[in-house]
Amino acid sequence: MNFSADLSLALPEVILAAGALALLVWGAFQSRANAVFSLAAVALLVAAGAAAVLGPMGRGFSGGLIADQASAFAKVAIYAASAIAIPLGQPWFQRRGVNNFEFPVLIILAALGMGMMASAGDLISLYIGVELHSLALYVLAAIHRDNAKASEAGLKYFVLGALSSGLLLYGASLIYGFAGSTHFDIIAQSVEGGAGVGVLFGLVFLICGLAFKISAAPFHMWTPDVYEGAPTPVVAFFGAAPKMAAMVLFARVLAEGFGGAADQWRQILVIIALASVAVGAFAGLAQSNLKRLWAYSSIANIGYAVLGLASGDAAGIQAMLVFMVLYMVDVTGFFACLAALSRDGRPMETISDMAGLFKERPGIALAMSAFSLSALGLPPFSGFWAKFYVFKAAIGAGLGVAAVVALVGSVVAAFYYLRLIKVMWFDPAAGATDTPPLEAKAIAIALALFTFPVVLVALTFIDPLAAAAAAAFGLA
Amino acid sequence: MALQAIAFYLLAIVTIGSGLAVVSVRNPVHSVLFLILTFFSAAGLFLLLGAEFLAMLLVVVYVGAVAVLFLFVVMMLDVDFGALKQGFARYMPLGGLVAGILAAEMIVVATAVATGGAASGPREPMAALDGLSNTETIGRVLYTDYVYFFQAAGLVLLVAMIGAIVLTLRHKPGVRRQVIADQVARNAQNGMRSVQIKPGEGMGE
Amino acid sequence: MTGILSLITYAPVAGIAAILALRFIAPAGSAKSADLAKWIALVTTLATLALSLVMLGQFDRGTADFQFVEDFAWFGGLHYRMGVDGISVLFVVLTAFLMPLCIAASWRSIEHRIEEYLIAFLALETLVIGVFCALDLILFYVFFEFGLAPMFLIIGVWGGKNRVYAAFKFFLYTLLGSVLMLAAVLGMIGITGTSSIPELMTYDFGQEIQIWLWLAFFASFAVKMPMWPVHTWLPDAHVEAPTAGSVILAGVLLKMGGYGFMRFSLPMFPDASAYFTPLVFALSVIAIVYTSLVAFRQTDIKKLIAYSSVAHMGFVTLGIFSGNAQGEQGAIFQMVSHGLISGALFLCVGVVYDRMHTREIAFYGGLVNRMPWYAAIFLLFTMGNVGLPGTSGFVGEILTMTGAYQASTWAAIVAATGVILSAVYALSLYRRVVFGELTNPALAEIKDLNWREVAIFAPLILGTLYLGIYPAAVFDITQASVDNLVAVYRAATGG
Amino acid sequence: MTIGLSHYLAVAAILFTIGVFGIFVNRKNIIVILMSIELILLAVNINLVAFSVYLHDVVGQIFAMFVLTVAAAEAAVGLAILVTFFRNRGGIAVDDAAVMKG
Amino acid sequence: MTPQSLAIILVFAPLLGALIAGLFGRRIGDFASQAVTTGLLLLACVLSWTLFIQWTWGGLEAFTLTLLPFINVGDFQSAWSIRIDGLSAVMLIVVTSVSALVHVYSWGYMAEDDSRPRFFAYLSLFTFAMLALVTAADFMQLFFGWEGVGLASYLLIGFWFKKPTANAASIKAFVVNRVGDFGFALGIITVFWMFGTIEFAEIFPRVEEFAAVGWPFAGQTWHAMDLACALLFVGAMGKSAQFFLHTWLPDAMEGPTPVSALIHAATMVTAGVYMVCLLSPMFEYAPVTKQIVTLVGAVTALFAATVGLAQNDIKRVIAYSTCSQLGYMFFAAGVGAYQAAMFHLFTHAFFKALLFLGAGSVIHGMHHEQDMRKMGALWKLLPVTYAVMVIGTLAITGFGIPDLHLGFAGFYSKDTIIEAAYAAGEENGIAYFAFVVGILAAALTAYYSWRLAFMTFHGHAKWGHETHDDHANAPAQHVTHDEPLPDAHDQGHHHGHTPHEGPLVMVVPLLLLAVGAVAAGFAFVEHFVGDQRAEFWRGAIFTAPTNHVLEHAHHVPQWVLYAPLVASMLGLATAFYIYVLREGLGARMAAKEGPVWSFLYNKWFFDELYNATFVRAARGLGDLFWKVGDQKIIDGVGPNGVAAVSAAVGRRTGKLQTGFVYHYAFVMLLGVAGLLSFALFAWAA
Repeated sequence: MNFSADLSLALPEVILAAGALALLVWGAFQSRANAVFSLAAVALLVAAGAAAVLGPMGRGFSGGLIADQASAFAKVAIYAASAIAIPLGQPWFQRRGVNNFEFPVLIILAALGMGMMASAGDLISLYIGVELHSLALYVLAAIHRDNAKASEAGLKYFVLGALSSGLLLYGASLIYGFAGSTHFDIIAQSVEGGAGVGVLFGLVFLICGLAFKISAAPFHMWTPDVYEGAPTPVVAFFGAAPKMAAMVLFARVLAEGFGGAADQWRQILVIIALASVAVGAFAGLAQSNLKRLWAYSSIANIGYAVLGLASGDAAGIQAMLVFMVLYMVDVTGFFACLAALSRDGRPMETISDMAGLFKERPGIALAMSAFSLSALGLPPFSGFWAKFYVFKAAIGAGLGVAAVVALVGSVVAAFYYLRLIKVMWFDPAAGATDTPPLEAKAIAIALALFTFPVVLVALTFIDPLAAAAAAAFGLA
Repeated sequence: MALQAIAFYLLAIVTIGSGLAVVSVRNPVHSVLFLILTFFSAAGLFLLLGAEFLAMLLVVVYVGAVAVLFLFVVMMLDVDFGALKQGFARYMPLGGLVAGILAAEMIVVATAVATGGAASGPREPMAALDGLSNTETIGRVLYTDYVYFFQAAGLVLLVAMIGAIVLTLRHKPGVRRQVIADQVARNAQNGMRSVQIKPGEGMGE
Repeated sequence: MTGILSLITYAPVAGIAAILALRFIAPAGSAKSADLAKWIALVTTLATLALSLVMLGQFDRGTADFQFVEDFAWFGGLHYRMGVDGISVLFVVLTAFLMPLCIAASWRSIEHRIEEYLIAFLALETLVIGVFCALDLILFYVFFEFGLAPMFLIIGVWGGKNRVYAAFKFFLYTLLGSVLMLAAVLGMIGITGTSSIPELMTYDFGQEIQIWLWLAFFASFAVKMPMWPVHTWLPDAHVEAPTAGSVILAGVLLKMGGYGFMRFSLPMFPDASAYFTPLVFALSVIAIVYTSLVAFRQTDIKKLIAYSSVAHMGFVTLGIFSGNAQGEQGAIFQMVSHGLISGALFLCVGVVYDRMHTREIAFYGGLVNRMPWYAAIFLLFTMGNVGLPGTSGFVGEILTMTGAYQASTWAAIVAATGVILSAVYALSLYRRVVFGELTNPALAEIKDLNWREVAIFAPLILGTLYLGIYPAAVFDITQASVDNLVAVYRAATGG
Repeated sequence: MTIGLSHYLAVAAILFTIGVFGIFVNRKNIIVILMSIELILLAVNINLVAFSVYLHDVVGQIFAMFVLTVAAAEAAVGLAILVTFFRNRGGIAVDDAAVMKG
Repeated sequence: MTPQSLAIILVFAPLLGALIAGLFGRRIGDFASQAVTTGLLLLACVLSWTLFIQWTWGGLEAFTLTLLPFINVGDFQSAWSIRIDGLSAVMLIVVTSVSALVHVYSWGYMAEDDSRPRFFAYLSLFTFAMLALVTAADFMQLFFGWEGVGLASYLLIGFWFKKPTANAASIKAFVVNRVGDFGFALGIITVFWMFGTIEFAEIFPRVEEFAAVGWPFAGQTWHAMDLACALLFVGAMGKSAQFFLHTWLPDAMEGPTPVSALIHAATMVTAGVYMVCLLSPMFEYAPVTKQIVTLVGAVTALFAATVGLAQNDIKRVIAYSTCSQLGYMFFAAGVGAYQAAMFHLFTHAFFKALLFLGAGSVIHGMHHEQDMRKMGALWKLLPVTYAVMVIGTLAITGFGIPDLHLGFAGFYSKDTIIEAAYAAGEENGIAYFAFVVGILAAALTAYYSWRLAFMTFHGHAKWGHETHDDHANAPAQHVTHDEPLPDAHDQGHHHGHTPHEGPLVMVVPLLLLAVGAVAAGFAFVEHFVGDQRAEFWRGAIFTAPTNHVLEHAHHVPQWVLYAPLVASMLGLATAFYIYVLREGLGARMAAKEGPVWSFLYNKWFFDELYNATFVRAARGLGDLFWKVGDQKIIDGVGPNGVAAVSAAVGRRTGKLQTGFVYHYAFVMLLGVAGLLSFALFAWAA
């Protein structure tokens, strides 16, 4: 393969990289981000998404970049989530007097890194992708720099993120050393006839590092603090796109690199999944801050996604992909709701802030209820279908007991979602809220409509695409 | 071979010892200095392995840039070191135990190489490739097969740059800065204003 | 007539849309909007009832096959598949029958958020009817579970003092049961590759796996029924729910459990059903005796009736798992009849609650002096609850006991004590509320039923008596399907 | 006694552990934590280079190079965040960074 | 008109009346309601007699009309139908005659009540249910009627709903009957699974198949027919107030007196006897159950008679007498003399209704005073009542001359029963016991019946002045109840009024019933139990080929024939001595409160026993299950417990989230170390 062919595979990345640089220059001169700037950033992401779908498929850069159904699927989802984050965040910061044109640029660079993760076919591109998006996220977490909580969030995220990178790297180095290569396909060959202890040891480190990125227990500790401290639109972004990227990467590493050791890593994943579900379900019970609450919710939900992955077959990966897409909608939507709400200029972040919201803001309250019910897994909201896929795959793969445990966990978690709904619907109003900004409200309601009823139609399209994407990983 | 062994042990001990010092000395400035020492001795280990380019890189990048940056920040933040004394002890036993287990496990695996199994590669350290130097070899591979990563790494640095700026750059209100856009946008219409001043009123705003 | 089931199911959604559209005519929450919304809801539910009666008229009684089947491929191998047979068709009609009464019963008693209330009820109607029509496991599950949401809101928003506890208990209890069912459903799809209920009804699961699947389904349906000892959510839910909520809860929602047993447990896991019959029988007869005694000691009218519901559901499970025609028919009949009678009893409570805003038995007494019509109607339904022949309550009880007798005489004996105990608690309730001197001065001016209330009760009275005297009307409809069910079950278990 | 691959790996493992240990036993100063992270990355680099040499495969060294690059970037970002934190809190004690918990 | 249409009209006429009076009573007024119900009932009565005459002398064939399917599930086939045969024809005239007379009587008796339409509706409803019961062709309709009369009884006992005692009594009646139904229902179900059908016409021919078959029930194997019959008999015990399940009947006297006459004397309580006779084909093959029936009947006859000795409430005395007479009927059936049982049922209906209505007349005359201790010397003021009461008393004591074959109605039927018992007693100890009890109870019956008559009509007038002091401290004072006076015009002052005879509508039924009490035995003895019995019953009552009890009963020794007469004369003499010759002796005996008297006065302490066991147990268990079972254990361990534990775990987990980075790192490290160790141990092996 020649260089230009390789480059055409990397078209989305090229678009984003070039675009980010261009925006940077534009921003430096303009110094004040406005709607056009944001729009341009969104357009860039849309273009990259189109390139991912329409561009050629194959492997380039000596296996470091893979463009296939899976990467296209993941990239579209990632870019879409990133694209939503820009109009959600830019005005939000503007209203708080933080006027960084760097916000869209960082989002785009993060999206670029996530795209690389989704396309990674090599431990090095894996690492660089992870670092590219992580560094952007560290900065984004702390971007509200005059806010003490935000900088604490950024610091915690950074310290622990760096530690996890270290774990991941150490694992990568072991794998490289014991399998003899950084390419997934070569690693796969060496694992074929049963992996040695060294490789598996490396794999465990690698799994630990990636588990941190998806905030699976016991590597979840950063999540509640960062979610609470980081600016709400950034959390909307945090909760969605990076998790998708990390999950796809996870799937690719395990499926393409360690397909031969599936029996081994499945056990680890089941442990991680159940631990996540348990932590997410129980710890969420004691929360009063909605962002923290939703952080625990995301931990639990990631547990389900990991359970899908743990199935270790194409159905499991498909389930994971569908789950992640639907979950991204939920989490983005929910934080969009939070971004839309304030009372006397102060953000509304605790459960008690939401008292009587249904009377005050029926639209947003309905949207939040929809997201809560969806996260709870009540049919026919999207969250149910997500769980449906995951548990079907898990049970199909013989993980019945784990599935039942996880399902029971979802009942425990149901309590806190219900508590939120209860507060919004049953309790008397706590006072007038400010008029919600249009963009956040529009995003929230549009996404709420997706969770139900649009999802019932949308799934007919997502299902085959996810199936094709899963097939690309080459597992049975 | 003996010389090599002596050199290895010397460097290894210094690396580990100074590494330990980094995390245990009380004064952060000393920590930074020990960090530099660690890097130097690690570079020595790289040289011992024949990876001279990486060794140089370590010294140049780390000692020259990163460690200095640390030192700079430590100095700049003007931390009251006296206040940062307590702590450390309570989690030592359990933490040490877990860390010990971890280290033991990792070493066990490292020695798994000796039992053959996984690392099927040659036992001998690599000689110069096809008569090329270590640096040349790296250069050939880096700019061809790994150009994609190379560019991506550049983006990582870009992000770090943007991040550092966006987080720390302050526009002091009292300081006038050059605003290029304003200068470019300046034209005759808004550049000057003609005012009719009536007698006795002055330039009332 | 293909499509009529979807039409019936989603007809209430049209009502929801209409109520939402009211916003353009009158501001939400205004008296005008509320009035219009009530009429819309009433007309919608009546139209649904009319449609369901048309469907019943077209229903072919001679076959055990599913009728009015609709089938569209959906995603992930799922199908949108609807259809009814003799077992489910009556529940559709029962739901459609009770809904207009619920709307009418709420006409004056709900004072705030009326539009939302009506929307919740219409949504509930769609979901409940959907449960009985669904012929795809997942579709069934969707309807089954989604129904929790409107009921949660109905209890939680329009309920009594302790509504939050009750709503949560209701939701979480049932959710816990049904997630286990979900696991089983997914397992079945995994094993068979299909989610079609008719196909699964003929699929032969292995004995070992049947046990697990049966248990999982049992967890869900037992909570829903509810069976002892997972019944404690029901009294709380009933006490707190508004009148119409109780009506629909007792009248229809509980029936989903019994329906589920007949639709899933028996035909799909016959071996496991036979294996677990002693367990079910034991729980059923415990429920009958235990909850009857508990009911006897209640001080809250609604709680008493709620506990009596648990006892009556004990007869249903007894009948279902006896695995013979008498038991099954009796169970179906008991469910239909309980839908009418317990619904009516809760309405009776609602009548006095609307007037006095208390459900304490001790508060009342001597109502007959001021409310002779009320007393008469309450008496009729009390007698129905007692299982007096001539009311529909009797037929189900005697048939389920007959059915159970064949499987276990002990079960029939203990169940028969329920015949005594039901008289004890029901009559003592009636005596304490209705008979005696009117001593409480607060009741001195209490008014007898008005025309609206009489009109609500009239269909229930007619239904109770009609089915009590001519139960064959029900058996004619259910016969073919029940015979088929029994035959399949017998063949599978070698009975 | 010849020095083999496992010797280097052992050194890396110990260094790695020291780095990890440094993160969680340190309650004084966040900068030390950042330095611990550098130690971890150094350990990884030793691993990579050693493997690279013994595998006769230069990719390990290239990987190490990227690690170095990224580590530098990471240090920059980390210190930048630390600076913002310091500006908000007026200190960099680890115990300061515990406003959010639960 | 064909007999079929006659039957339809006669069965549904009361229902029509009940519906009209019940639903539109307030609209059409008291008079119209009374007229409609009474008129329709009289029509039914006439039609019943028409049918009965056709049956007895017109050679009418037994037939069954099927009106509508009722329950049709598999083999469980039941239909609404009207079965006319010897048994039902007899019952039809008993029910409609007494009912019609009671309707008429109530015009006068209830004249002061303000909810007469309701009363007449209930009466007619009861009559309909009773007719449905006696014309049932299968067990389901039988059960329908069975429970329907129970409902009507419940309503009528509690007719004065303001009286707490009436409400309690009505519930007690219903619940105790339900205890009987517990057995009855199980019996029906047993029969169904035995025969695969519940229709009499299909069951009876096949009974012999099960004569020697075992049947599993409650973990044991039983003789099939014995089991089925025993269970069914439990139902009969409840409805007919037999020993153990008798407690409701005396309390049922809380209802208006005409109700007692109709339901608790003449018709409903005899339903149990009717059922046993109807099911004679089954009982004939249930030897053990027959023994039980005999024993229970005999014990009840004796027990109720003893309790009757000490009661002061005029209606309660009659109620216990009813109980006792029902005992006679049962042991007659038990020994195989079903015809005799039916015959006694038939005659008893007349004289017991007469006694009740007579008592009602007294009560009415005394302005709703029921305590006999406050009566006396009424014979002059209530001459007609006195006359009919004496006739009734003579009838119930079975007065008659054996050798002449001449006597009051009770003489024929009761003596036949005693003779049958003696005849059966030759081979059967229990039957012999029944025979002895029969004689003994006859003496007691005579005593308490005459005691009633003497206390009420003879001696000194104890009304018109305050007599309460005499017995103010009597232990069971509360047992005597007054009927309430809805119109308060003379409430509390009725002692000052002179007792008076009732209006014509009350007197005429008394006279008609008196005719029955005199002549019913004489007129029908040959048909029921005499030589024409086979022709009369025409298979409606089945007797096994080995059953010759009635044959033998006609050939018993002379002393057996005279024994009842002597016994009743003794009773009469004792009563006369205590209450007329030595007036006041009875009161003094009672005042001593001796143990025997207390035992009898308190009805063998049955109510106390049941209260202490069943009622308290139900309350206690109910509370236990509710407060401990449901609230503490199920909710405490279940939802609330799980919720509390979850919340605690949640808080604990939250506490782990300390906010310190080094803790977070440590947890991560633990995770790594844990997973590595797991990997090492799980995979390296």
